[in-house]
Amino acid sequence: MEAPGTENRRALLQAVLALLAAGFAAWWLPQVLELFAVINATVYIAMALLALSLALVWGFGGILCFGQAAFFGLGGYAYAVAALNLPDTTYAVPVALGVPMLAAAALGYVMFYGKVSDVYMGVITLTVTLILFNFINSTAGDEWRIGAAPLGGFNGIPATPPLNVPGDPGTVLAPEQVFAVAIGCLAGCYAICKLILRSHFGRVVVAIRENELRAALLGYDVRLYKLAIFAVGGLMAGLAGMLFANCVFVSPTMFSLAYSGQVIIWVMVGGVGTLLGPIVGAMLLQALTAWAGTLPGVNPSLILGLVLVVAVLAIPRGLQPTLTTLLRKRAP
Amino acid sequence: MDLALATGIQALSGIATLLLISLGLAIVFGMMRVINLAHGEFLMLGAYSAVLAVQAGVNLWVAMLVVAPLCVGLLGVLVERLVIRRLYGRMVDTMLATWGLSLGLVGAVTMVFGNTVAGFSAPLGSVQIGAYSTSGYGLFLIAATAVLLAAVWAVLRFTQAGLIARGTMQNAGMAAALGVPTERVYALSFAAGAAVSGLAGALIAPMSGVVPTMGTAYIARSFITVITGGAAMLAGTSSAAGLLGSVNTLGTFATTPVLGEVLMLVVAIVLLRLLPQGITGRFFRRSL
Amino acid sequence: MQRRTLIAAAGGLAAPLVFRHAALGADPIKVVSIHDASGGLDIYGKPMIACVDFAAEEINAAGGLLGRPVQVINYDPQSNIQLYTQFATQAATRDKAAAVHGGITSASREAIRPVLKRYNTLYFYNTQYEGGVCDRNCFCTGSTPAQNVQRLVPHIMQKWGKKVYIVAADYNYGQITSKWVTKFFREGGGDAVAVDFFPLDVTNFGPAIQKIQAAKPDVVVSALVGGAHVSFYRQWAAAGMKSRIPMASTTFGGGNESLLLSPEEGDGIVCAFSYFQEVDSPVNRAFLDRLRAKLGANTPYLGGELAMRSYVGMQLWAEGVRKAGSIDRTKVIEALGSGISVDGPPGRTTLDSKTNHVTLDVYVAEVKNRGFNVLQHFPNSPPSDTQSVCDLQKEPNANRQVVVDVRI
Amino acid sequence: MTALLATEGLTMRFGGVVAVDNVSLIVEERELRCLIGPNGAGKSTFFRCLTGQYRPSAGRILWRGKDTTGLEPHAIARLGIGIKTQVPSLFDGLSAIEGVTLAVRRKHGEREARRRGMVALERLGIGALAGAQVGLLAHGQRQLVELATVVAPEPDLIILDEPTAGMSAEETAGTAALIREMSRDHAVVVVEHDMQFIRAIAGGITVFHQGRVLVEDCAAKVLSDPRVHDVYLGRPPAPQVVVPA
Repeated sequence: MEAPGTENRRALLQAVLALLAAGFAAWWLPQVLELFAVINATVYIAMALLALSLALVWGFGGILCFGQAAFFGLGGYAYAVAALNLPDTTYAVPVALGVPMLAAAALGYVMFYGKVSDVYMGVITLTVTLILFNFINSTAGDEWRIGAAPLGGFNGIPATPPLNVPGDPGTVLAPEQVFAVAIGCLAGCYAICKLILRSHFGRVVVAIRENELRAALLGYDVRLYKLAIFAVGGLMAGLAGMLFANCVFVSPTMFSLAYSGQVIIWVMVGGVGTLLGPIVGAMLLQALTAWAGTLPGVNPSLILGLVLVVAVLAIPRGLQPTLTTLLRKRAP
Repeated sequence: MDLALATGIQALSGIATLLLISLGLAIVFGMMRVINLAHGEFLMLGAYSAVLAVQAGVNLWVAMLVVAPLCVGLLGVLVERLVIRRLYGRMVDTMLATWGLSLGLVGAVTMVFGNTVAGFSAPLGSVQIGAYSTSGYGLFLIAATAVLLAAVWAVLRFTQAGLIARGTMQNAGMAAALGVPTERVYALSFAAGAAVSGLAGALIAPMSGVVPTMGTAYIARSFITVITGGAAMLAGTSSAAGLLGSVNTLGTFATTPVLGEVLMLVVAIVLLRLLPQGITGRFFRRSL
Repeated sequence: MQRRTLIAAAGGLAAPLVFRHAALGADPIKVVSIHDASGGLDIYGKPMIACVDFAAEEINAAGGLLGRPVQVINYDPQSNIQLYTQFATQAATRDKAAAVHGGITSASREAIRPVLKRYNTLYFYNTQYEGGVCDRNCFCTGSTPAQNVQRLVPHIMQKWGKKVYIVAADYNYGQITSKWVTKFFREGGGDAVAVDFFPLDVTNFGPAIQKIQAAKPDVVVSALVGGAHVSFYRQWAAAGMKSRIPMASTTFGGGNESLLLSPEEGDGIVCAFSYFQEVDSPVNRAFLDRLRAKLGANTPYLGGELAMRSYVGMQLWAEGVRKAGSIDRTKVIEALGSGISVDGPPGRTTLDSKTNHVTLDVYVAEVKNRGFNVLQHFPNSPPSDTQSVCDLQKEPNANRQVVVDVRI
Repeated sequence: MTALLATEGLTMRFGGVVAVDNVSLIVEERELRCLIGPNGAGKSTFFRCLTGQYRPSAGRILWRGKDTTGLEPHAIARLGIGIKTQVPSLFDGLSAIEGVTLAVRRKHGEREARRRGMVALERLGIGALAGAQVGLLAHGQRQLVELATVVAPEPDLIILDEPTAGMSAEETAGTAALIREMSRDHAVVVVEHDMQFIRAIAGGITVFHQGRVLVEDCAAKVLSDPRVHDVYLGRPPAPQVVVPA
């Protein structure tokens, strides 16, 4: 068991490594891939970030949230509305992060201070996502607008202005630059998660996942810690929503059951309780679904469904931990 | 006056539909603490088997009341043997496994039958209530749900099998100690839950389009109804269906269908927050 | 629009169903067609795809364009708007298509129109819609409310009465069309008793039918869209309302709904489109024979104008290329702007240079045992609604959809 | 001098059943008190009222004179009370030292907390287990780790619910010695029904019977009181015999 010093250094090293790898990919990939693949890769990265947010909340906070898509959608819509109303879309970014974080804090307060057991928590988060989906779906009328931004209901907001170079509203980021921003966000959030989990706050959150009563009896306000980690997860999901708004566009489907379910499958297959697993899991499964989409006559959801059933039965702890234990066994 | 009567009928049929689609899930959840997220697809397969049976010339009523529950019940046994049996006690894993199953079933049916809206028109024509006419089939649906609920209650309450099932539900360990083959009880109750879902799917088929993805519209509502209902299987689900069903229908009357739906969901959340153990966590505690 | 699954959305790299025609030597002119072949909107998409392919085949049979064959690349967005955006980007950036024909719901049009403008790819939207798109790069060849609703409303007011109850799909098509219906009823001295909007995945219309009965209108007008909404007509008939309150629709028939419902459920509904398969003209009959000759058993039923407008849209584009003598976007737009017209099965279709919309013939018909019986014919109806809000001559780089201010 | 901990008329009802009936009890600074009584006498319910796991139906709990009735468990712990539950509740996924460090970390920096954690483990003779994952330890070792976790932050009052449950004879004796040593600088309240253990630590004793305090005195008197024997053997207690001082 190394002394804490080395543990912290190892986490710092991993965080820096992640940032370096991201920098390299952000510079090199756009030159290699053609434009269409770059845009698609940005979607994959936004989804991986959404998976990372759930990995943090579920894997480490022990909170199985069926409605992570709610904060994903809120992030996207908050960005779209703010970007349409503000001259420089750079100001829309704090709005796109703040709204989902506050929403997560509010929902967290209702659940954690209400002493709700985890099955009911799953139902409440699922229900909130459904409410948002139904509500946004019914805002097609032109009385539903916030400032200059029509909510557009089922149509979504296709005319969302993309991010522009901060301070210079004129020049809009090209898809390659959005791709670089996305990779930066993913690596940044991964590094932040690593540092959070090394901090005292992160240790208490993990301890709470291990044994909520013992943590309370040591004087830690369990509800506050869970609410905080849930809000951080909400913020990261909102960031993923903002990136999604920049490479596809914002529509009620962001709140749909499909997204909530998808992200749980990715984290589950990737490995609950790890950070890298869900990221890799998200990218692999999206590629698998895309490839399955091209097969004539084969329905992608059939393949995804089978993958999930097999994953639950065969590798309950998920891909990454199973792989690491395999590797460790083989290593001398 | 007859507007009130017609609205009442409409509210009743809203409650009946909600109860019908939730009953199968309640049996499985109530009995085995298993949350079957493929429940929506069991409804869909019930509808499809009824439609196919009718197209194959089987009488409409036989198709709905016999063929559909039989097919989906068999599927239930298969699913329980292959998947659910390995995951007892692991609630989250069962949720995820059945979610995968749901995706798989939707994919399979879409591949085989495509997306077109099959289905058959509702029998029993229309019925006149004062100045309003409503579909006779709607009334039949209300009656059918009542009969089905009474049947399940009677089986659980009066028959030997029902007693064994309730015993296993209360305390599987003790039941096993008394020589009850709990494995078989779980298999049969899962199959029974699936059969009821198949029947429900077939009964609602004439009123709504039969499409591979029809399950998703129902899974969330039945999931919320069962959980809000709380531990007691029948009493909980019926009281929750009664409350949520009427809120949804009356909301739809007063405002728009969307707000009716949102209103119902908000009521469910408030209920879950005030009664963390569901309705029967506090009221009708000792009932079935 | 059943479950709009992300599963499909993450697709994007769908292999194009390439329609190759080897007869002509030179490299083919690529035309991308984006229509839903699966999901809730496949009832509209499949016939449109068949007609686009058929049009290309006829063009190639007549020697292609500028000596080069036309190659149609079909993408299926599976009734999911995310995939529309991704396929439009793929068509513009990877396939470098000469033109894109696609989009069924107004939502999917608004998803790809900005993308195709940003990547300078010519766009044809061949479906009837709510009007008001003012974009030099986008040609709307379907009918708009000023053409179809303006003919439908007087017909049903004269036939059934002045009080209308409107049920519409809850997105911009349904919102705007219901305003037009109300406007024309008011102009005829009638009024809209009430308007109900339904999201696309609603299947339970019980309460709505009850409300309609309570309001006691003279006629119900439906602007419902998609597979799930078909159950409205089924529940309407089940409640025995067919005989009590007549119904008209601005969308029924566009997606072969008449085939999905039994005659008792569908007969008698009155619609207005710029084409019906039962239009009695020699050009139409000849076209149908050629189509059946080619597709045989799986010839789709061309109910409503969607499929036919896709066929005519391809011909208008071809005409533009021939006149411009090149497939360069700006040249073709100028050629199309100089007023091109095509005589086809639905009659004469003339491009209006002010709005990039079309003047076309409109027919009013009623559903009769799974088909249509044409009642009235209005030749040369101009797109007056869009003309009142958009003038591309004065404002060439306009790029928006103007919601026509329908003063109710 | 106000008492460290005092309960006034504390009552806890579950529906019709009165588990704790109007109990008033006082614990002084650095006092060693045992709460004993047959199973179902209300000891554990009383314990859970003290730790905030239950909110009492009536009566008050005072901590150094301040009313703390109905506080959440974490607020009670922050007053300076170390709590060991009947069923050992530990961080199974973490190592022993990580768990103990966490207990102290609320008041000290990372390095200082780790140092105090090691001291607490060594004091209980399980320094060697510092790196071991708690979930994999034997039952007796887990009890010791939990004791270390509770003692490490130097609380003013330690309350233990059946600390020797499932322990061997010499482990029980060892724990008794530990508790005596702990009570030199912390007040300790032990809920127990193991007679040998109580005799070994020999603190003040309060006997619970059917939710009420039957007897409260020093160890010697209580253990020889006939009523205590009756209560333990299930017989109704004989009327109180006044033994001249």
